[in-house]
Amino acid sequence: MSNQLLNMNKVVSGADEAIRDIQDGMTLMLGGFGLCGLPENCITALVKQGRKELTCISNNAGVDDFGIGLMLKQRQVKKMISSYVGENAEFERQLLSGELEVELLPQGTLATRCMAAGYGMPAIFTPAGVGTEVAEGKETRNFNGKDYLMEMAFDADFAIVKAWKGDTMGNLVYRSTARNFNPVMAMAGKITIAEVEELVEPGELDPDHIHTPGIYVHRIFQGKDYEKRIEQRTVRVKE
Amino acid sequence: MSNQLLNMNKVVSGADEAIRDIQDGMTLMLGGFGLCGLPENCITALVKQGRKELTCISNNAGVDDFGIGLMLKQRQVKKMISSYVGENAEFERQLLSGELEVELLPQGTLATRCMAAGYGMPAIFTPAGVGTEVAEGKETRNFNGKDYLMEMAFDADFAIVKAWKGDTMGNLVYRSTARNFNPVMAMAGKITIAEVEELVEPGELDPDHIHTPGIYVHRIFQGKDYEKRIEQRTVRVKE
Amino acid sequence: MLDKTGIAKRIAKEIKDGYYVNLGIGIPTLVANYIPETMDVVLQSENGLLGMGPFPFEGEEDPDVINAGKQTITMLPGSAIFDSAMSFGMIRAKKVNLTILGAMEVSENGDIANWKIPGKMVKGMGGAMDLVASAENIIVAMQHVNKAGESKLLPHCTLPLTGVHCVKKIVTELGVFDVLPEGGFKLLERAPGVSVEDIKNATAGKLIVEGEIPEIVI
Amino acid sequence: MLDKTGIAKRIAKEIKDGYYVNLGIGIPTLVANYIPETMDVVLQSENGLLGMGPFPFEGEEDPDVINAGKQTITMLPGSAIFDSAMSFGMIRAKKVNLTILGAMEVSENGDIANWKIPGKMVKGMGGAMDLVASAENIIVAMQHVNKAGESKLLPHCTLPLTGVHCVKKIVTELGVFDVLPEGGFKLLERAPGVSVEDIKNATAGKLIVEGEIPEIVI
Repeated sequence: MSNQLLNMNKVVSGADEAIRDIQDGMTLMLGGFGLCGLPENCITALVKQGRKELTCISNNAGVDDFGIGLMLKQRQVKKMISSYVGENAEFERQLLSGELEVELLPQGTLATRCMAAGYGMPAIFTPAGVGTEVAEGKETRNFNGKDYLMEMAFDADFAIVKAWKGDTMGNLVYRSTARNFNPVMAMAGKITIAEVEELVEPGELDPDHIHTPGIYVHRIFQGKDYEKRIEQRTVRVKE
Repeated sequence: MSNQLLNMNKVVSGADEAIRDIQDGMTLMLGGFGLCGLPENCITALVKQGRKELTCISNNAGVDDFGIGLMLKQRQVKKMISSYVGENAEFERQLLSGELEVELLPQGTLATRCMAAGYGMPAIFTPAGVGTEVAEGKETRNFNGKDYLMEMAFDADFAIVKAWKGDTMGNLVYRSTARNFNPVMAMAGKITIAEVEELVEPGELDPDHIHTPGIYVHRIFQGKDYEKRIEQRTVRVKE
Repeated sequence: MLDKTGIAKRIAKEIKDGYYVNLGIGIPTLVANYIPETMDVVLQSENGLLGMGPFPFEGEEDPDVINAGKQTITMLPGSAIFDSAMSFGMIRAKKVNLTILGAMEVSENGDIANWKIPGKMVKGMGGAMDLVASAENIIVAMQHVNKAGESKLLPHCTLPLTGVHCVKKIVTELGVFDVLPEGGFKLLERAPGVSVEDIKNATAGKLIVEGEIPEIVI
Repeated sequence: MLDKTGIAKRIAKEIKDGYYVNLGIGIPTLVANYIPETMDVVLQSENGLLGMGPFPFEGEEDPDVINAGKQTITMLPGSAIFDSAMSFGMIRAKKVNLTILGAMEVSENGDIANWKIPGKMVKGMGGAMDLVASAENIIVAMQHVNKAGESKLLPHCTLPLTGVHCVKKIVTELGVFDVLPEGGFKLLERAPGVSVEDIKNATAGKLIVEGEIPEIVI
């Protein structure tokens, strides 16, 4: 064994470099649930870059002034593939005017179609949506007396995710419910970009605690100025 | 919110109690790869309990005097479903004499059929085994120009796994490559039994580092006298 | 008649010790407040958490710790975090014992509609279709009639479906109903001050009334 | 003629900077010793490890740290552990750039047989079927002829197959061969002291020789 130290360096200078080769018309996966665990730096860079006709696979569509909402405002998005797109007036306007195409999928179907891509499975079966309009045009198949829809693995040009910590080899660790769709999307991109709150050297992350092995990640950088906006601030009063 | 402290106690006294209701003819999944990450206490208890006609789903079949080899010696196993069964003379004897039935599957197929059960997916597609005798009797399907076999989720009465640490609610953490098949089998049993080297209270494991959430685990106990036998001791000499 | 709190309290009685429960947005969320202290119940939030706790104290909100309704929450000792694929994996594998959610309509064969009104802005089904298609045990918490005064317990749903043949039980402000496998809403309990006649008048689907119907006790 | 070390050294030249590589048991395992120091290569072990290091020093063996050959190994800084489903997930998703494995037979259309001899005890395919069915880039390291002196590079495999149309390159003690998409073993390099004639005589499948064939440089 010759290589005693792994140094597969995937570090890029920042969001602009990470997304440099995204082109008009591409399909992007964007991690996060609501405004939690969003790749904020990359979204800012995407808005600045100004590519058009993008298809975005993301559980939600952000709000008017945060998250994918910022890209919608600039009319960069041709199509959203999501499970829930509430709380966004500009989104609603574009949808009703026909400027924006939306494909709504059950949340589990969305997640599992990402996982399927990352696990090299061309299709999966799920009962979600059987007997509903989600089933239209899809193959239904009965196993053990229960009907399932066959849903295809996603095919995304880029997956853009946000992790808590990552090392220069692309290994990622997420924090709390900011994990959500990020690991399944990280596995699923032809090119996967990870932005992290803290970038560390190989060996600083415990191998047992890595959520996304670096093999799935192509570019990584330490993001800055995370706003981490809260969508629904709910609290209780100390008694 | 009324319950401020979770206390869903799944602790049993030990291996004997954990496996008490396993019956002749049942299907068991047993975690581990080679002799690494084996549920040693449960295997000892299964040998003592002496149930017969068992179907065992396990990547390997142990060696003559350790692991599932001990159950084979007692002729408790009717059928092994494995990917590799080498290094076991008694196994070979029973197989050649027709006492033991063996179904050999690609290792990834074995793992993914476990995962499918734990993820409520009745079947998965894999290219492994296309054009080989593994494909016999199975549906082949072409996606995007490539052939895949449809493989069914396993249906196991019990999954028996070994983790490093676990809490009383059944949350599990594995150590190094002793993880292997354990998490995917833990998800897949109708009843899942986990033996751990160290049993801790809820809250002692970092929620971000739990590999198997307790919802998948029904019984847990702290095992004892782990031998952790090494199958191939390979070392280098300090220069 | 029950108010929302009453509906939540009555549903809380359906929860058993040791249950893993998924609570939808709205009345179902309130149910968490009425689970008896003596019971060990773990709440699943489909964005990737088992062991959801109460809202944080003011100033202790963590933007990385939210529930499926995007509300800031806390995590109880013994919690586990996982990704969205595993979250719906455990839902599909029926590891979640009980799902409680709201509905716009339920049909007498257990179909449910709760995500889309044609002509209105559609926000999406979120995890609802996965939950109703997978859960063994689904309780619907809803008002018995809509704002126009029309029954929401129908022979057939008129709105786009969320799932078919899945609802097992319904709790409304008027009563508690089993949805029978062979079809029909079987009246189990009446809300205080509500007569069987009142319930018949408010129920468009097939209502089954057998024997004396006790009043709800909460 | 190359010895086993020679075969391993020649295969090491196929590895590129930044590759994730899966090495099978036997000669392929030796390849790890000849990857240039300057190259960043990560070894995947399909039992659930990226970043496999050398054998441990005596006395430092950890029974929880093994490779797919069940040998005690070490983990390099930057390693990651994962379960068997994810391990084969990343293999199927073609994230592993190169797979090197042994074989009993390879056919001129890229079929491989390496797991079963009828009439003999069958130990199983392990992860080989997954690897050959998934990898974009498969190199076979093997002896050119079997113990009976028969060619292992055949028109058709005679043994039960491990995978079809998958082998891209073969390195034997006699030479280096591309397996052409349209069928046939294209001779790329000869081992030192081996003539094209020697190779022709040892190759039962269709051998393609074009122009001057250089000697292997290692």
